[in-house]
Amino acid sequence: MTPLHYYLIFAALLFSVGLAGALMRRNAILVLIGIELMLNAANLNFIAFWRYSPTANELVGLMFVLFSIGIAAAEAAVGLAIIISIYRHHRSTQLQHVDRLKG
Amino acid sequence: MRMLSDIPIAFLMIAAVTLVSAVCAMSLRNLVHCGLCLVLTFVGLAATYLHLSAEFVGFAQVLVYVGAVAILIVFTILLTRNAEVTLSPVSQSSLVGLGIAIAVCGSLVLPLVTSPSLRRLPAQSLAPDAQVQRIGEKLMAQYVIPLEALALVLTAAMIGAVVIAMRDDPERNDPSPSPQNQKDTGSVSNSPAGTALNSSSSTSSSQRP
Amino acid sequence: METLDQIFVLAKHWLVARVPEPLAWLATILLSIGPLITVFASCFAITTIVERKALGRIQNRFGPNRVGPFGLLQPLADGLKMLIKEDLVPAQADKVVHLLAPFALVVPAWLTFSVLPFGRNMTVIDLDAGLLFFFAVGASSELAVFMAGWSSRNKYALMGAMRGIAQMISYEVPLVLSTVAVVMSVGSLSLPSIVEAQSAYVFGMPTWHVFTPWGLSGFILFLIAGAAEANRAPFDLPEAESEIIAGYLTEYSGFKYALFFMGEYLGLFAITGMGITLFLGGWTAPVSFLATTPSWFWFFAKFGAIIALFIWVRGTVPRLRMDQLMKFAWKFLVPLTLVNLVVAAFWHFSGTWQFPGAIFARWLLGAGFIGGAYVTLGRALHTNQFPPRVYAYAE
Amino acid sequence: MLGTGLIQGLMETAKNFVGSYHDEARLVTVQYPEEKIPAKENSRNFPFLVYDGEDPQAGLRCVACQICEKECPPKCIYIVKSKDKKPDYTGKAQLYPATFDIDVSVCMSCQICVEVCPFDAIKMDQVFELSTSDRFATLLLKKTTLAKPNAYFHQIHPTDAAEIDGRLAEEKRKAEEKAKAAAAAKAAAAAAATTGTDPKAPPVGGAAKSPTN
Repeated sequence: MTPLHYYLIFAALLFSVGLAGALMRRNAILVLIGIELMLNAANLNFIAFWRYSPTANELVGLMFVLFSIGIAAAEAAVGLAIIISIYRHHRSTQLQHVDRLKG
Repeated sequence: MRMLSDIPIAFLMIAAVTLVSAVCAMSLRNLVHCGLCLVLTFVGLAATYLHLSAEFVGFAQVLVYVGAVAILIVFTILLTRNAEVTLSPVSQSSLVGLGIAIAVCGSLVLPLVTSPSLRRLPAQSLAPDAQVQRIGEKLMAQYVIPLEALALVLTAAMIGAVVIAMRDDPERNDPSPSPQNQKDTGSVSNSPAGTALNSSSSTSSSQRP
Repeated sequence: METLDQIFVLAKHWLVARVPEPLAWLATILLSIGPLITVFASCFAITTIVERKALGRIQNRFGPNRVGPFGLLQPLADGLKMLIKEDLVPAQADKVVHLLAPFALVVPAWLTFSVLPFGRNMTVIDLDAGLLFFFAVGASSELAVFMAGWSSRNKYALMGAMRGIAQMISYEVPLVLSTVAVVMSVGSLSLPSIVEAQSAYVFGMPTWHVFTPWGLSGFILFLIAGAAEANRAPFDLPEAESEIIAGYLTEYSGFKYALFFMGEYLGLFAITGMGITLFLGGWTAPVSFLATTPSWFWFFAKFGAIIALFIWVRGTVPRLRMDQLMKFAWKFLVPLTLVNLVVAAFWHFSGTWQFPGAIFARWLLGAGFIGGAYVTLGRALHTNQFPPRVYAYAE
Repeated sequence: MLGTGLIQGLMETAKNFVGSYHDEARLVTVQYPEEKIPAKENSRNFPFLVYDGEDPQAGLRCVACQICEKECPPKCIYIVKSKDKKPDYTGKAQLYPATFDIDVSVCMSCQICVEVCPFDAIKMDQVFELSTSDRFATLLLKKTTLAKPNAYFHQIHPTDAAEIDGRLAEEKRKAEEKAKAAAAAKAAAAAAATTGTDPKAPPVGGAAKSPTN
């Protein structure tokens, strides 16, 4: 059985890739993709801890991940809708262009 | 030396594929390729969940993310005319971001590797029975309030997304063209498909300098 | 009779016993994948020829009868032609994504078969959440359609891909909702247990879900939504020849086009297989005294019947326009599946009625409720049509 | 109610499907290479030369007047006159074409050559299976392949053939009559010359009513 910290390191790496993407890239959609990656990394942690927890039959971690996936889908939908309306208003999704306009 | 069968080959392969596609999703120049690499990341994560014998979550992950969120992201890329825009190289201010990310990664991984407590935790050998039946019972019994709240959140998000992204038809509600439309030089045609059509046909990069 | 029913399972165990121990797990996997692929690839070949001949007969002509006796070797000829044809890739196309698209469609299509129960304990993987796996894998076909449409850098392809995705997404909702009724009444997502729930016989008649009011309407809704999901018959707008050349398949030729073609047919087979498992009692025999006959025979008999129905509908119903397609999905199918869910709940909870005419009362109430919803939704679908045309100069 | 139209449609196609198996009249397809629809009388493809009698070259009606060559819009007819003459159906010595080529790949079967031909020598054929493997050689039909007997002409265009044959026979009869009259006049003149040997004696009214010109 793979020991628990393999999954935790994997989740940490995934989280930092998402964070790096969100911080480094200019495009709003890529920032949102970065956020999705961070969310998924967190989900992975939950499932890893659920799998190795003595009270796994309580399904607590699993439930948390189900709700987190639901919320993430809602968040992605609203985030992308905002990006589209920003684009329609400012004609570009580059984040530095957005904050310069007073709109 | 660790025995060959002791190293978790399957897990390492899945993790490698997922991490590589995650890095690609963040760094590729063509945005649609980023979206497709993101899909590969989601599939890799679903494989990890299956590896952790959480079947239901793995399939839910594929259904929700690969089936819906990925299509949403790809549609947004097309609707905001980013399909064939080559993205700018890494600028100076973003190196600070990279620094922060590496710091965070270090702060996460270091305690993991050094802390003695994790190695002592006995690995849960038998897989907990995450039967769909039990998940259903728990959802309906213990977690029924969060479930209803989630339903409300999803409905609100759906309606919110539609309201935000809906195009207010200038002709229909107020005949006098609103200032925002006069300023538009190339007025974007109405239907989203039309916009996507323009995006694939317009070769010009984004109109900003 | 028992051996005939389990003939394939016994053959597999016998063969696996032959294989040396370390490779046994590989043998079991291959021995369940191999027959599955050969059976459904030949089903694909047979369906293409049967479809063209049946469509011919519907239109008072013969259908292909040149290649081989009565045209039976036509699929061989088509396959060979597809292999030999030059595989053009447009210069502007995004080569990698253009190449990956057909595989992104065919691989999930094959995966969906791994969960379907073809006969008594003849399921490749008996998953606890089999139905969820089926829809999770089925949902990735939209992505393949997008990859195909976008990567060929062709306006018609992009339009076709947009239409295809819009259609698939909006018809996935009624498809999943109509299966929720079955899951609610059976109480499990695992397909063999769903078939088990339908295998009882009440004085000769099988207790298939299709013999309940919500089951019958659920089955019809499932087939309609499934036809749209597999881009079949009246819903084949995305690659309609007369509309936008071949939609997202415009820039594909040769082997990749054959892969797409096979992917679509496999999608159709998967939907048919799932429809049989959920509503027509999977591999159970239609009458009690036939129960001893081989179970897989009944699966493929029903399979042929439903494929014939799809071909028949394809020969009859004209293609739907895009707005009709969308309106039909959201304004008719989705509300009707929700009503179907309510009736399924009513059927489930009214199971305990003991008075003599209970079964007819339940049937009457259920069917009446669905019929009423069907008529009102149907009428609502046509109210805001165009106002009646007035001919000013007609006498 | 929604769906009744669909049911009627399905019943219709089912009737077609079942009907196509038990009464063959429903199936309209003609299995082309094996069965062929008889060509309509007025259908036409490429021209052909008509000849009377047995010998294709001698009986050719064509007198190489080259009107059709000049009239042909795409200029696909090529005629070379012969040096000597041969008697035509009325016995009058006429020229005949040494070579008469039609480039079938150029001909658009517009039937102008048939309309302008004063001798009904060229008619439209109904043969359409002329595909060949090479592009040039066999698509240039020579005089030998073009010449077809009048009987064939009767077979494909019966009404035209009959009407033309009637006309030709009638002309032939008139020509023979004229020849007979000329022969009789010549015989009378020869008789008069032998009896009176006086050159001035005018021919006695007894000569046959020879035409003036």
